[in-house]
Amino acid sequence: MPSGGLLLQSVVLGLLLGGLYALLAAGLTLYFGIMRVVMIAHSAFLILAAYVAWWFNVRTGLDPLLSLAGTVPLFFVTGVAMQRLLLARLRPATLTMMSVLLTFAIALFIEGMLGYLFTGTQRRIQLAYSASSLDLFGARIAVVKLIAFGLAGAALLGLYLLLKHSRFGWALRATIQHRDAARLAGIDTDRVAGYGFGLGLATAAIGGTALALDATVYPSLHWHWIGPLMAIIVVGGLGSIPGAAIAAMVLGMAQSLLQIPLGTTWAQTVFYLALFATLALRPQGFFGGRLAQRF
Amino acid sequence: MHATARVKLGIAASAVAVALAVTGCTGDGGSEKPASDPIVIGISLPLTGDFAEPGKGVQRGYEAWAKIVNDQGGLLGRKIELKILDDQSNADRVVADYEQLIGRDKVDLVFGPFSTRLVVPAGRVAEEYGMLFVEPAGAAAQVFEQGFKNLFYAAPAVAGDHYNHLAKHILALPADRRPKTAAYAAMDDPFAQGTAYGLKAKLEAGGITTVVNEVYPPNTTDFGGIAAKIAASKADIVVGGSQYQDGVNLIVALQQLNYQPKLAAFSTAPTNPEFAKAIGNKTEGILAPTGYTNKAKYPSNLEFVEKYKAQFGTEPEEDEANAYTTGQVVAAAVKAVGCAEQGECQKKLVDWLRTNKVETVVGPLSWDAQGRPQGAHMIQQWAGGDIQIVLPEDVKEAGFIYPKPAW
Amino acid sequence: MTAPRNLETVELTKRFGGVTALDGASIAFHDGKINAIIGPNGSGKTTYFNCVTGMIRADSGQTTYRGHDITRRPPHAIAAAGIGRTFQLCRVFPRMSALDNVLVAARPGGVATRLRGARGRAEVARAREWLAHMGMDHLEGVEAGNLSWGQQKLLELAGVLMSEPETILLDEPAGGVNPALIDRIAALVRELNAAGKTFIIVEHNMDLVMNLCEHIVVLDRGRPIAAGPPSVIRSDERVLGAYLG
Amino acid sequence: MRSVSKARVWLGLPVLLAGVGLVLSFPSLAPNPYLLSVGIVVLNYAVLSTAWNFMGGFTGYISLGHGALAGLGAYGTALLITKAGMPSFAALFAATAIVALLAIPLGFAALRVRGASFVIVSIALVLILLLVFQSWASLTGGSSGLVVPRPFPQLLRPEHHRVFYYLFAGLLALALLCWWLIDRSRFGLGLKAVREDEDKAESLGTPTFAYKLVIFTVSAAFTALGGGLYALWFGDLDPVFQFSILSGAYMVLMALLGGVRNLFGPVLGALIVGIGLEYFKVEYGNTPLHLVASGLLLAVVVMFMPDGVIPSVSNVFGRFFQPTRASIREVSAEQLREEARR
Repeated sequence: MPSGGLLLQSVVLGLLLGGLYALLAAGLTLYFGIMRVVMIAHSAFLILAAYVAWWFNVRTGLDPLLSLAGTVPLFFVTGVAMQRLLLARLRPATLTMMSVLLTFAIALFIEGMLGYLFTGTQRRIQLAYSASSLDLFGARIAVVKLIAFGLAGAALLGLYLLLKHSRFGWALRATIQHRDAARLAGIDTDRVAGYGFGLGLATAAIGGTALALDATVYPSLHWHWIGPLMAIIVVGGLGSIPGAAIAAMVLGMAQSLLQIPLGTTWAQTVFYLALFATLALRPQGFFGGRLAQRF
Repeated sequence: MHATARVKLGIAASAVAVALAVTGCTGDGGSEKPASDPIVIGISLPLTGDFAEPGKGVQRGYEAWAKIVNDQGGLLGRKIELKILDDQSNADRVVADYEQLIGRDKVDLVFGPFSTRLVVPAGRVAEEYGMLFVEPAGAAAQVFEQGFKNLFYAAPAVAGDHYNHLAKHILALPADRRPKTAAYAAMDDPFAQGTAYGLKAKLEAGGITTVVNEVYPPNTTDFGGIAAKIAASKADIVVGGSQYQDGVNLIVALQQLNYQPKLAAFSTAPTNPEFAKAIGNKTEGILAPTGYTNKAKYPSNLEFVEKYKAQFGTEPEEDEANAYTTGQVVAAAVKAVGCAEQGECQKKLVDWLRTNKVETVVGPLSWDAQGRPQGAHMIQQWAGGDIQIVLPEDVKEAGFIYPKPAW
Repeated sequence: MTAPRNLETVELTKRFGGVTALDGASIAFHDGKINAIIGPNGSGKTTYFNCVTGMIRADSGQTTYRGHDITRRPPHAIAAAGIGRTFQLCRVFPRMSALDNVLVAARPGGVATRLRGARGRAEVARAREWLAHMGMDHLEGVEAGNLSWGQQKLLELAGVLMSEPETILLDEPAGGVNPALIDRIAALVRELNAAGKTFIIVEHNMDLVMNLCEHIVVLDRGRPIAAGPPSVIRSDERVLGAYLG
Repeated sequence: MRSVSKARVWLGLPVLLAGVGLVLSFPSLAPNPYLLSVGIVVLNYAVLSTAWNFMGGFTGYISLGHGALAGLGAYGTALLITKAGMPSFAALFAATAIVALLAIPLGFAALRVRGASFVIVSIALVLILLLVFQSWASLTGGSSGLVVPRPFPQLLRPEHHRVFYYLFAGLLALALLCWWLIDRSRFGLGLKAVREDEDKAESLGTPTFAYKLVIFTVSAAFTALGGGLYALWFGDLDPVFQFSILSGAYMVLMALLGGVRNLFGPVLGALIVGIGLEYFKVEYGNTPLHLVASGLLLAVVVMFMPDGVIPSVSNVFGRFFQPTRASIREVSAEQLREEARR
């Protein structure tokens, strides 16, 4: 039986990790909702943002969080451009499959370019507060992890408010619910889809910066993120943002707690087991709506 | 419909053209060479990919060796020519590379690549072509369990023996000072894990209880969970079977949890020049094994360090030294046997190395029947912002600090 | 009304999110008739087709075909039971030849037949017959995607007929088709009906419906509001109300 | 129609024979064992991408995880030899059978719903198997990898290559034959209907789920055979390379590039990509630019020629030789027959 201290520590770590997962999965499921696109390059952009944060820190010596001012708008524009110039041009009949390949190609391209520019060496930001931590009822919370969590939480909250309480959010949700009906209601769905894509990519920028604070990055790291993220969005129900957030917290916590008896590696399999179980038992996901049924 | 047939015809035609081009450009591979030709040495190294950094170090070591030998007139009166290919840290590639070097380019000798994972497949190619295979980097146990007859490891000790001096020292402590519990975290990599488990076996035999034993895959970046377990166990000593970045991450994660062991030993990472900066200079008391110090007084090492500095502007590290050692070992055999080409000669080189001792920059080396060197590594410790040799007693530069101060 | 029951649904309900597409639709059709389902846009006609053919799973309710429960059976099993259908916007296999489009629908036998060559003599002969019936025998080698809209409609119908259904569901057969072709399709339906096939047609073209069909069901907001022969429907006030909103 | 296929056979047969002759004589033409080993690698690619094309070509379901199935075949073969003591080739077939069986529950989870889930499962498969094979060190050797005993220990390396070259060529022939048989069967017609319009196919009575499951199993079996044979030839297995998304992606790239609807499309793709990779390595060896190049090539194929090189080229040829083809809608049966005779 693990000690109470270790248990508490794991719960704290799971919570912190789940927050980051939630933000990133929200972006991934957003693309799917809008366009039925499985955006394999999401995590590659995540790593790209992390690299930008690292590089910014190395070059300027300033806090990597400041790089957000550049990456968020940049990624937003990139997302809009990607949707309008590439994905929207694929044949609708084969969109799902071909978009997977196209975004996969983009992921390869980013990975290759990062490797070319920065080599395959693992990189880590060195901050004055890297090893600092706070005490919470005996559990230690690393300051960097707390900042990352706060960033993810704030971004997620912002996304939620935007979707629920803005006119754009209304249009976006209508587009996700029923594209044709949304068009009939006078929504320019192509435009909305483009902005939605940009929004998704902006979450990757924030997530990547948060990630860079306390983790090591290397070009091929994105493969280790895309798997859990895809599992999360399927478990949460493809296209459902609240579903993705809940699934992310549940699975992130499960991973952290399972590390105690199983070790890090086996604990990671929880994502994939949840994925297979979901598809075999409840293909529409556990929190999702009708969208997932036919995909 | 006939368009399809035409296309197929076109495809077949281009396939023929490609095949002819591929076969045609390599018509003459096997002609005999006159004795004054250079000795061509084929090497495949990971210049890109996971092992790119150490791979480049090995490359510098080989180049330094070739330059030094050539400046002194070459080997057997023949110049040394290195033919280095990049295997992208990929086992498929490394095999194709040695295949190409031996089968197509007909190199005279081969040197080994970097990392245990690449040494085994590469060693098999050399073995099946009957080539002598001296390698600078395959220290893990299984390298020597493949039944290779032509393989020699050009370094003082295999992975499991790296910590021998440390184990002896710990177990010799008086019972009241001796640590009671130990935590181990090792990368799932034959070399890194080999070092940690070598120490683990010896400490367990000496009565020190293992309270945490974690293995993580090479691509792990989040060490929070592992660190939490180690910190919760309050183990007296922590041993990390690490490469570079994972060691840094694990130490930072442990420090985030404010875990203060009496002894902390990590392989590879602490000897890296960037290490102190990477963990924010909180290095106090960290231990690491090393097979090489550029301050060693062996005659060939003095020459190596001086000429290396002249060539590259920095002091050589362990990877460079191991590569240089590989060159020295092969050169000794070539000089003694008097030949360097494919065929019968290779067998003679192997036989000579099997029964002789070679003086190198890491000291005198000799091998058992499987190619294992018969030595142990020195132990270094960080103290006051500097890393110095503390074990064994006869070569130490500073005293061993135990228990270690807080980091 | 003495003909045996053909397709029948009891309290069929389907919701999409907050929208109720079918609201407890209980409808019965009878063998050997040409039936129609009409109703304003969004009244649930196509959803009804999708539910009874198994393409969409209804939330509740029951579907029977000639007395057998088919509610939860997969679409291919429903097809095998004898119900063929066309789609609202005509759907063909665009990158397969016209002949292959028809051959796909050949009733598969056991495992051995499935592994045999697709172009068995008997099947090809039958497929050509149906193509010829549509006046398309000269186009059998053309990829379906290259055919004109009307030709695609006919091809889709030929495919459905190849599968030897007893009951045929047509979703807007006259949609986007020129008048000459509408007449042809109507003649075809009458001819097949005379040969014993039952039809259920969703259609907006009221002239066609009133001329062709013997029994008409009017859907509004997911439930039937009227049923009967054209003469009755034409004068039903509820129907008029539904259309005028 | 009949005369058309006859004409195709008459034109195609000599080309086919020439191709077969070339493949068979390559070992005698290759001047050194290295080139022979390159030939084996290309043949292996051809086998794997043809195996992938059972699923991808017929049904249009794109799997990025076939690398994992090949890895399973490889590890299965190796483990059955080392742990169960089976003879090499018996182990190969047993491993293939095991992978085929395993494909059934996998396909069940992945194919119940449409495309997107299938892709996600296929990627997840690679990642989870990588974790398992890295972590379960007591069985698989973990990151240290696994050494596969040589099936012909008495052979020297060049002869060893020669034997395996013909084994791979035989396997490729078998895979192509199967693909061709399915292509012309009613089963194949049903699968193609799934690719074109799954709902429509099902409404016409095609049991699409069962069909997809069967072809996925067949595809998995051939992939496992390819992977297992590679393990016997290569001798060293490392989970990072056996369970790599990249290897699966290369299969997709090769098949797509050559043309997924053509029997020889994947083979052509393997030839181009295999030789291209080799060339790229020689020219730009010490950079990760091969990833960039693969990514760009994949993107270009997806955006501009999703049907691959063969249809694109034949379109150009078609336009060149028959400028009237654009008006095909009104071509009569006589004209079609006329064309075929030409």
